[in-house]
Amino acid sequence: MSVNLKQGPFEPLIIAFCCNWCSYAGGDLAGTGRMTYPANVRVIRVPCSSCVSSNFILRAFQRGADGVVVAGCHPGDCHYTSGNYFARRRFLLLQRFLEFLGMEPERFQVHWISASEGNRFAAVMTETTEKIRALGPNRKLRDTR
Amino acid sequence: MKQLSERIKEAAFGSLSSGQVEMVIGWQKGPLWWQSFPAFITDPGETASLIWDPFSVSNLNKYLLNEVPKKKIALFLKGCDALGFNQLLRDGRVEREKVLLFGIPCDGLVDPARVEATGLSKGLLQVKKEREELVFYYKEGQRKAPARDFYYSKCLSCRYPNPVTCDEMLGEAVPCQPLERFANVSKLEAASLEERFTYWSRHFSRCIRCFACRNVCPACSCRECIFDIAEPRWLGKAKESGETLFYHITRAYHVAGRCVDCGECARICPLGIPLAELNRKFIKDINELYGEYDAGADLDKEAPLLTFKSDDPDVSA
Amino acid sequence: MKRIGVFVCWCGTNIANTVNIEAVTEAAGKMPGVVYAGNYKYMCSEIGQSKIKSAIIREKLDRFVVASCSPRMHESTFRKTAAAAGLNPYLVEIANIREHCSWVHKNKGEATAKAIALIRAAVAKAARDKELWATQIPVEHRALVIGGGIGGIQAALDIADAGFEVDLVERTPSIGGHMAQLDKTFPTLDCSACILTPKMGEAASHPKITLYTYSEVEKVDGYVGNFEATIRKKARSVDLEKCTGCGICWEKCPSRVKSEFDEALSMRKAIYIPFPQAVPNVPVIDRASCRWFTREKCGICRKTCPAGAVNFDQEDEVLQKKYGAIVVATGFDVLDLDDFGEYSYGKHPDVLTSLEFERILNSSGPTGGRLLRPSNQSPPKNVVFIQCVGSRDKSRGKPYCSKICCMYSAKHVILFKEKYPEAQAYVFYIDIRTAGKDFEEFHRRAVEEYGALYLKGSAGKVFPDGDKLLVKGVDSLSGHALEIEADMVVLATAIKAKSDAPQLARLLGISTDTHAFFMEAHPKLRPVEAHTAGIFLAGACQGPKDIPETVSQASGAAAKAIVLLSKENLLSDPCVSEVNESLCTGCLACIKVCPYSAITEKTIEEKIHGKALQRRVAEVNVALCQGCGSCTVSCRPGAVNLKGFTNEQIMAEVDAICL
Amino acid sequence: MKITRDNLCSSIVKEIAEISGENVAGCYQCGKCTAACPVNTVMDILPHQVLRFLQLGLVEALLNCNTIWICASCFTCAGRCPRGVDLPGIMEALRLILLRKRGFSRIKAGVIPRVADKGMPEQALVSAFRKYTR
Repeated sequence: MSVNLKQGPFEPLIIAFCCNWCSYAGGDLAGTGRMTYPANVRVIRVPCSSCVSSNFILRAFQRGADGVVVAGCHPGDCHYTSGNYFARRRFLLLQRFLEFLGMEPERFQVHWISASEGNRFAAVMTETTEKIRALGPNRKLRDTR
Repeated sequence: MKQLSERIKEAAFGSLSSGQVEMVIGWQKGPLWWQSFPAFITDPGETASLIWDPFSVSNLNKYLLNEVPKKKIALFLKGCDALGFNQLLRDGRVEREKVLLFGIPCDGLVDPARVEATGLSKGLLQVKKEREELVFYYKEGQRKAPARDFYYSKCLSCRYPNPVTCDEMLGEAVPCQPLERFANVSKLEAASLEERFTYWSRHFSRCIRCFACRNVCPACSCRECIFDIAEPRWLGKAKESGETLFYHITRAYHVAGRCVDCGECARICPLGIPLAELNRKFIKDINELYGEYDAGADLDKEAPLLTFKSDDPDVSA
Repeated sequence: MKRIGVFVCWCGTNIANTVNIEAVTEAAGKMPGVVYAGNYKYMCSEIGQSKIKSAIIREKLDRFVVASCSPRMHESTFRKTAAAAGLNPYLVEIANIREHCSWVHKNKGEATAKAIALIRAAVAKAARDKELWATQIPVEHRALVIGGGIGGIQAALDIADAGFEVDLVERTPSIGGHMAQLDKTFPTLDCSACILTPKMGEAASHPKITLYTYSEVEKVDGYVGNFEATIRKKARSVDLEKCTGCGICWEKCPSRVKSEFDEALSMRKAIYIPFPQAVPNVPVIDRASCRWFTREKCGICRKTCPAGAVNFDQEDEVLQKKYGAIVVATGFDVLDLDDFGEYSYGKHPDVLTSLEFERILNSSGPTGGRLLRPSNQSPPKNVVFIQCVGSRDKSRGKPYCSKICCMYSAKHVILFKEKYPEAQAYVFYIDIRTAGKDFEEFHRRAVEEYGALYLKGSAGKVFPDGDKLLVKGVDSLSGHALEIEADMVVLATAIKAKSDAPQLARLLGISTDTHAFFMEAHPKLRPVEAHTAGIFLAGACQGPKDIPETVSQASGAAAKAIVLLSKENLLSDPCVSEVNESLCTGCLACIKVCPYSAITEKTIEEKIHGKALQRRVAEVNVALCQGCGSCTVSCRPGAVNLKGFTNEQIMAEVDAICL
Repeated sequence: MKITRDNLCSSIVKEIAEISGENVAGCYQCGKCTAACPVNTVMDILPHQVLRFLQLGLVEALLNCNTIWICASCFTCAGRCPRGVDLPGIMEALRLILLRKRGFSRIKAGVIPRVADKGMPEQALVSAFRKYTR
């Protein structure tokens, strides 16, 4: 939580859950191609977007994340054939539900980024960071302890 | 009503005395006018104490989880309970052949709070239903009022007043006149983000995390609930708005696509948090995004979160 | 208490320039459970690894974190390091502070802070790592090759020559693919059929190869070493065993349909072999156009067949077979030119695609090899070749280079000029790409020896002008807009992925790139493997390719398949799901989301209050599970957990990374 | 502009090929000739364009340009051409065609300064004769 508590202008903390086969590899490609994006983004590697539980997303918000991104293979391209199709349903419902509770929809985003889309990875992370920066800190779901 | 009570007694007596079941779960009258408690009867001689009245709201399904593995049980199901039973069945939590189901058509049950609100509760001894009216009995006499005025809101929007499943139906089917069940969800959806947040924070801030909403829910039937598990400790113990929100989001999310919309969560909540609206938001979204699905009723359809179509609506912004 | 070691890699200057190594090492040393933190210039080097090994022994480390490049790069390296030092290889975590940190951030302070957070998460995860053990899974010593073009044939031959059974599945009635359609091949001008047909024959007669022509793969289950494929042998309506290929049936058949093999430039019969050298040389009845099947009349083929081979009652046959490896060699399609109205393709018979032109040049083609204008059967004097039709066109076609057009257009020029030395060839090109052995020389021959006029630029419009075609183009070198009167126009049409490639990819569980070509596991280092273990790629299904490249890739894929098939057992990845039976409620939602049918139901017995009771729970087949973790999310109480990525671990990572 | 087979193989194109002994098809238009030419700044058609015009059969423009007269026959272009095209020979051929049409008129050898006599390519001298007869 130190990110938000330190002095100076607000710097959002973005947690990105990336599937190993597409999006994490896309992140690697962004690195290989030296495409810069804000250091606010921190990636957690998971095998598949379907392996990301809402529990982890909510937990990240509770622990101080200002935005959470889940990134997986494009629908139809899942390394595990169908994982992201399930994930797509799970996350669309979660997204709409969070909005229903009054959370800014921008805070939880899902993106499909393939292993060849390093530039897209960087662009998505940059854009997300800027959006969240504009929104300000997440106060709605975070623990106050 | 009376007739139905008699039939319940007969059914219970018959199934117990014939040895068909070892236990009957039904309702018994408590000491106060609004009290109708679950009753667990193993002696045919005690079946006379079973009742059916406008307060027999408790869903008896979940008692099966503790009782069924040991013996065969007879159970009384209202329309909403039958949906819940089907969900338990789908979740593999009950074995159909170990349960004898008596169906009870039910056009609605009385919310004691509504009786209180009208002031009719003062000196009230007993409430009975006669056709479309409630009869309130006092020392000094009786008063009548239209029954529907006192029904639980969940009953007013009930779409399955007649059980969708049972072994024997007791009583005649009742007509179904549900109010629009998504009215409140739609109203909230139309509100601004901040209004919604204020609305829910106000409600959630009162939550004491008693877990009654979970305990009563026929879709919440895990052997050990995620909220109780110590390692990993998913839900902290502290009174903390983030934790409360985690609880409510996760509870509703876990029953998404499985909630039968019986409304028990909201009814049971001691603090009056409109929990059913959370479930209905999911139901409404699922219906809109993936096609109509009625958990507990659509037995031939796959649960919406356990299937997909390749052309489902996208989630990526 | 855990004894965790953290090893920070400088990666030369790749990490050290942007991340303050000393600060990171110091911070790592203070993380919970960390008893040692060190750094070195190249952790993956021999010296770096021996530093890790000696630290494991010296500091009694029971697990460690390497902060270095992507785990996709060196996770396996450091796991081996762990094993060499006597640690279970799954007690290693990687913090990616290069690709995900030093290479993408410029501010040293920010990058250092982020590197520390990433290491903190890896340390938290490592603290919850458990020893995992790979299990042995047996290998089925048979390969499936999908696609019977030159790539599939070559792969099948190589695998079969290594002594393994191969099933070669081809969708059309004959193997041969696009190469069978070609007249000559660049840059040597060998006759395509002359070099292909011996290979086709060899494949057909090879004792280890079984051909399934007119067949399709419908379903593939299983995993590396143990695939199970469902193959549908479509009803040929002709008995493969009885037929002698005498040809009486198709001579007599009264139904005429456009020949797919001749690119619709000629007619074939309803009972037909696609081309004279077809393998097997057994006809097939195209039921959609056969009079017997459409009107229940005729039956001439059955009546005339001297071998009694025609069988109208034949039904599709569905086979299920097990394979250890799969080679995908499904080839390519030619771009549809509907969006390219400016070339008058489809409106004027003298405007052809290159593949159609190829058929016209071919002596077994619709004209018997006589190159005449389709409109009036007269010899063409001026032929305009237009390259990059749909290639390198990101608005209406494909943004990539189709790679083979420069060369085959040069070939077409030469073949045309060989037939008509006095005629003139014009070639519109954007760039000439002749990277390949003897390719540039071949192209220059077309220009210098055969006098083709190469015009740098494209043609903007082709339209009929009297009995000719007027081509409006540009020569951007001289800056002149040009008009050329042509007798024929040949369009070097882009090649594209098979239109059903995405479906096949889904069926196989492999991925496709943005253009629906199958994705290789690594563009440089693993170019013949798909991402899914045990599946290999050959030929143009992976990207535009010419024949020599396709053959090389096919042999490469075959070699990879042989490596796999020659093993008795494979070690399975131990990062699979497991069920905590005491938590499992038995709802079996996990079964529904599992893409590998790896979860089944089982009944367990347990004692409750002294009474034995049965209940159902989920069970994971570790050989089938591929470790996606979808089941873990479907499980509400968290009874299913993915080893190596447990709920506890991911949660700990979240907690640590947010600190 | 219409391009026809007749233009491409017109008699004058053939004549140029005959005089110069060069196959202009050998040129792939890399432009090195122009890049190397010391007098390209004052030419109206650049050296590589001369070849391109010939490839396209556009001889008329070449016969009317100043380039062929400005060309000093220094052979830098030919020396650097990756395709071995003798562009000075082609320039010479073009000049020759014009001169032949116009009739002979040589410069007198005595007019040539002595210094030019040493180390100068013969063809440069020859072309100088041609040029100064205009």
